[in-house]
Amino acid sequence: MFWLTSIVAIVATLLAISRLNATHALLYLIVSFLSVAVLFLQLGAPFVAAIEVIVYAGAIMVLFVFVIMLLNLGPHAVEGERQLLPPHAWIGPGLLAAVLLLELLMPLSNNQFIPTTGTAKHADHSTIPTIPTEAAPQLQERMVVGPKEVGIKLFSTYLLAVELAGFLLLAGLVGAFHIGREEPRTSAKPGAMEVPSQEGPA
Amino acid sequence: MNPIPMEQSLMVAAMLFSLGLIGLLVRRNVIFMLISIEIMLNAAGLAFVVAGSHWQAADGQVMFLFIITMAAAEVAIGLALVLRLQSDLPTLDVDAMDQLKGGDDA
Amino acid sequence: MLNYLALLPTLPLVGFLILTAFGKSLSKRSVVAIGVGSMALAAMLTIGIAIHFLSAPPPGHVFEQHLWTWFQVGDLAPGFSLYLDALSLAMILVITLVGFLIHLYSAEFMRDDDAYARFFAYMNLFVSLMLILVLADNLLLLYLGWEGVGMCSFLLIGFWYKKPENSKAAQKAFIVTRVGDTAMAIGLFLLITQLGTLDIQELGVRASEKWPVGSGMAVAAAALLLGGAVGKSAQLPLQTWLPDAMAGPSPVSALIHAATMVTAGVYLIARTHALFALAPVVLTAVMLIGLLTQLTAGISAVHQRDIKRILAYSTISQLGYMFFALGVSSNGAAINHLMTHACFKATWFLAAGAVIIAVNHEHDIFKMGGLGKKLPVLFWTMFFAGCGPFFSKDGILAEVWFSDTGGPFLWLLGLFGVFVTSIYLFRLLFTVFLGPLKNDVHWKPGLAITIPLVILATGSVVGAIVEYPRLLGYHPYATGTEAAHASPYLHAAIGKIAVGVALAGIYVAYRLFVRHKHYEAGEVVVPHITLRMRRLFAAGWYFDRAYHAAFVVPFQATSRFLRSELIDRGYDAVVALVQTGHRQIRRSQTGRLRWYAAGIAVGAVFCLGAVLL
Amino acid sequence: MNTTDLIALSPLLIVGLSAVAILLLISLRRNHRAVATLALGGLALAMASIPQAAAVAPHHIAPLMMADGYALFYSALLLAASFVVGLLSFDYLEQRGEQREEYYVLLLLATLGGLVLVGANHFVSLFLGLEILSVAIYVMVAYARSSPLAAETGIKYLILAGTSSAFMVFGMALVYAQTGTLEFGPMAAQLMQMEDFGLALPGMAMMLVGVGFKLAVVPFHMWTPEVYQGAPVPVTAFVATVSKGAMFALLLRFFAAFEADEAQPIMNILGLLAIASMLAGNLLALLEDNVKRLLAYSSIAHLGYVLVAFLAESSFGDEAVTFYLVAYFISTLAAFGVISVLSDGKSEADRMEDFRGLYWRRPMLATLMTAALLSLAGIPLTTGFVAKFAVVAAGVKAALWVPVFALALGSAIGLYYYLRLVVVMLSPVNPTDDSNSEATATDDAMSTRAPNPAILRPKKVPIGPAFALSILAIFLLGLGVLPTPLMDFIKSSVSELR
Repeated sequence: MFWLTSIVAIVATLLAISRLNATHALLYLIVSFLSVAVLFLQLGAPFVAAIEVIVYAGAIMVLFVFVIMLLNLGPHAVEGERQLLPPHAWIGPGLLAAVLLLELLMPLSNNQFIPTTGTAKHADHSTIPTIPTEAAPQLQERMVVGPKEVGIKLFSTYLLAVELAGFLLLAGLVGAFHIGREEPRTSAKPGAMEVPSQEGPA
Repeated sequence: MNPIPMEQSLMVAAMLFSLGLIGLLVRRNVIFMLISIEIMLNAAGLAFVVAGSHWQAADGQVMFLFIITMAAAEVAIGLALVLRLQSDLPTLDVDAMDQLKGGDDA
Repeated sequence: MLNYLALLPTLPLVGFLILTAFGKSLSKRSVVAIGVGSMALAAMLTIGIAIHFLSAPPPGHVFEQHLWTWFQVGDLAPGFSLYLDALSLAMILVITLVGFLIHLYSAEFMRDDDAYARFFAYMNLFVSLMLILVLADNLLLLYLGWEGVGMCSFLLIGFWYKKPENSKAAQKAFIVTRVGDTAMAIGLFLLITQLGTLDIQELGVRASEKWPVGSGMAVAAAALLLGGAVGKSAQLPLQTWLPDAMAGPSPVSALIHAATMVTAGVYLIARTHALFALAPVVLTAVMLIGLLTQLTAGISAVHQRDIKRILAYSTISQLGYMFFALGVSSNGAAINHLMTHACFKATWFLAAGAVIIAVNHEHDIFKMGGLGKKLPVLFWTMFFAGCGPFFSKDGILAEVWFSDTGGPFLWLLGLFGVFVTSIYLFRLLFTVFLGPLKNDVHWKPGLAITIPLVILATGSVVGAIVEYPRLLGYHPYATGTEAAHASPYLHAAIGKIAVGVALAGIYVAYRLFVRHKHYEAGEVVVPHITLRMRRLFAAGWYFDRAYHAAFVVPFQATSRFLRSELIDRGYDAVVALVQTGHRQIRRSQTGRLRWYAAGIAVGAVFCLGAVLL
Repeated sequence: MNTTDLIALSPLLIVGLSAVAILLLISLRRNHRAVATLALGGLALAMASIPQAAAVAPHHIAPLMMADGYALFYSALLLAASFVVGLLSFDYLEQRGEQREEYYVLLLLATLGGLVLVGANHFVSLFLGLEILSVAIYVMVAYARSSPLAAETGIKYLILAGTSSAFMVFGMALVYAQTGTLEFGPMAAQLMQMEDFGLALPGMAMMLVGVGFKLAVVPFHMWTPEVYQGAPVPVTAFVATVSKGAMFALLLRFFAAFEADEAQPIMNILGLLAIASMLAGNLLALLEDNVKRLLAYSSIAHLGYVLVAFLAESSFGDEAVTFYLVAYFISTLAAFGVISVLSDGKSEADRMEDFRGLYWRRPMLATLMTAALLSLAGIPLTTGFVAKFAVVAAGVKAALWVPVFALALGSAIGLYYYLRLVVVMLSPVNPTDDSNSEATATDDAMSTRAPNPAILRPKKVPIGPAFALSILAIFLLGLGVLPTPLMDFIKSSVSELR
């Protein structure tokens, strides 16, 4: 089940980054996000699974779709996109990413993790998870960390962080408003900002 | 529910991350680059949830929420900039955006 | 009076600040009043301090003035503290007195220059920093002055930036001396880590406690300091910047590139002699560097045509003599030569500057001639000033003979240098001033030019008779020479041989360049030496052949070697290397976003790879 | 949240509230002057609240933030830098017909992000602080909407910063997977107990990507010249100082907790990055003709210098880092301040040519610029010298010979291009007859265009920047001559770190 979901996520992502049509890519990306949401469920995190679907696959992707519609990137853009993407363009980045992946997989495959004990769940945030003296049973039933626990944590320990996240969104909001604001070009006041023309390449 | 070993889930996250990186490096269209960054951030979020699930703590999920917050803010600004670029330049090809570079490089 | 010591660097600094802030709005008269006036005050103050110091010596013949602690890093707390002893007294006398005279001269010399205020601002700043350099009681403050004077030198060489080659010269001077400065900075850090202090006196004490003579650390420290000194004083192999530095105005050459800044290296070695004494290898290196520089630069000087380049090579050569003396631990002789040379070379540079103006900016000495009748003051001041340093050089040579590390062979080589010196100096003098008149002279030096020349020439002549450092109570002479002083006749006789050789050189120059003026402009000078040598050694062919083989051929080879400026190429190569590096690495700034993203990815791969390995 | 928490967080709260207050004010009435006053007042008030916060320090606002002397010192530094940037921005924006008011919201938010970052004691606060800072800067660099370069600059910065953030977050996840805690202190304690760092090591390596990007060290540096050049000058000053300073403060705090040799691979990487940055930054700047780009390249080298002191891993090194950052802040702000004042409504004074003969037209500004450049070059009597001295001393003490050697080499190269600009400022101003005789004429295709006459025309420096620049000038030289008080203060502030 886990592997099935993972493979779906990976294949969908691969398709998403390789599609020439932006809308198709977005659809694949949504598939990928949905399968990640399923992974979240399997990992015992139903709350973020829902958030993943609603916010990522929902809201953020809709934003992309809007912009693509605004830009009018229809089928005619596919041909242009094809020209921007010759097959050999994949080689370098592919190799680079492959090396990176290898470097990530290597420590992952031969790493000894601290096995968790059931008590860690109830541990206070500030206490150090204790290393059990004898190897605890690896295959114990995984507990679901549900919305309630997340919520409690969010609004007690991380209250300050939530406020800060508010500021983060505020910055995004103000910024998007300022940059995206439609302004009639003609109304630019005389002496409006104009960075000196750059020296062209010699 | 059968526990999923952390190593394997992290490997999936690493693969998604690498795919995002490939997308970022290969695509020349700004929108695809933004999408690729979303993939990478999502992979990082997945890794956090995996780790949180391993430690049976809500911290991983909390972190995921903040990551999604940041992704939203970033996408909003990024797309606004894309709109601006589209009206300035006829193309979204990032390689065409090289007004800013050294004056005399070879 | 001694308590006003801190005022000494302050006066020119104030001049600099006023000239910088209000320079544009001041009339030329006020600029002179401030620029020269501040120097006059400093010079008077110095005289006052000197009189006080000599008449009522402070305890231990050392006066220290602690102003404030600069900063404290760890247990290191360098201060703004001034240290006055006989050595620094000698230096401040040179700097302020010679400096004042050169300022006075500049008041007339630079009158027609638009950037009058800027010139005096730089000059005042230079003097201030130079005073800080010699009065510093710790190496860090000294380094401040060291870097500062280097910067002023850079600005003043490039003063007439309208000609691109002047700017190139300024850059070259800057880059080449940077090599030495970097070595010196590393040396300072070595001293900090090893000895935990930069106080010069304390360094000497701790070094001799901690390091045995000849220990690796002592050698390293001394060698690194020597690197700085070699760069600053234009010694082999970092000498190539000085001839090009003549692009600056003549007073600049006189003040910075003859009298003061270039002697900072000599001062540094004399000041930190305690360290060098622990590293005999380095002292030998100092001696050899001095000897080689002195010979090669002297030979080069004979082959120059540009009046200022002759003087530049001459300066390098004379500085070589000072290093020579330092190398045999004869600091007294070195400082004595430093002081007379300062008077002598300042005179010559100033007079040369006047000559250049008088002959309408001609630099080639073979396009001048017979100026002695038109400009007698210049001729006679140069003539007398030129005699002075031979006597101080005698002192050095005698010390070399008697010192433990020197000996008759080195003495002989030094003696040959004296011969060369007198040839190139009097070649210049005779060619320019004697013979038939070749130039129209529409210009006569005024009082502001003549007075400094006369005073400086007098200083040089007096230096021939009096040993200035001894007068000031500075007489560390080479070991072994004290014994020699027991037999003063021998000492004097050795010295007089040098004078004799010098006179012989003058005679040769006279024969070559006055009596037999066959050469025409543009012809290489060397063959004529052989020609004249043939007449000189009237006995005929054997000598001449031998001479030609042993002497002229190496001469020509050396001069060809030096003229092709092989060492120069080396530095050009360094510059080219850096610039190529710049261009190559700059290609990475393509302006392409994906390329930059790839940079980040490569960095990530690198970071991950590094922790996995 | 109790009262003590609030007092300890007061600088943060005041900055945040000011941002909200500005938004309210904008919704009522758009008035540039009022908004700017409010923003500057907020920053000043935040600064004024630091002594109060210091009274309760060290205070741990569990679990996210730490309000100790170290955090408060850096908070004061960031607030002061933002204040200067604000002063510069007002006149800069005043000359340009843009919607100017939102800028101050972003400025305050970015500062807030920086404040969070310097106090961060936890991955969550680290992440949020970093992102608030980044997101605000994305917009600030692209703020000049009518500039043709703005959008390009913005998108470049956004994509690269986003990428580096992704790396950083992934790294954090790995560290968390290994240690099970997000808080620095327990994390370090946890790792110390283990035989090796396991996944935490690759995790930290990936976090370095994010850190390195913000600090702009090689090879994460390539955005710097572009963003410096394309962004409005005050924003460039902000990116060069606040963003980098905050990140460095965080780096120092994070690694101060680790003492064991297990973190050595990370230190080795940082050492290599430092060396590469010192050499590449200086080489890149060597013949650059755009002053903003030149300062960008030089900043790459400067962060390399700071890293040398950081690598010393001693409290002496921490002091050197802090003092160097202060000196770097002062010098950089002064340099950009001069550029900002010289820029007029139409163009930015960022070409070498614009500085030709500045000394003879606007001596005060040119002198300040010279002092700033000399300080960056580390010439004695400027604060930059003392700072560089402290850094080298720290490096030498820790026997970091290779980095120290690279530092010396880099400084030697660096002096050249700083003095090159100084010489240009001293050159005469008639470009017609000496276009080829520029004091440091390079064989590169130098622009021979005349400087913008408006830049050279003496005009009165507005009161805001004049105030800012005079303060900077006083510190620039004052700390060069008498740095001891600040050094003592830094010593007492950073002592709690290790």
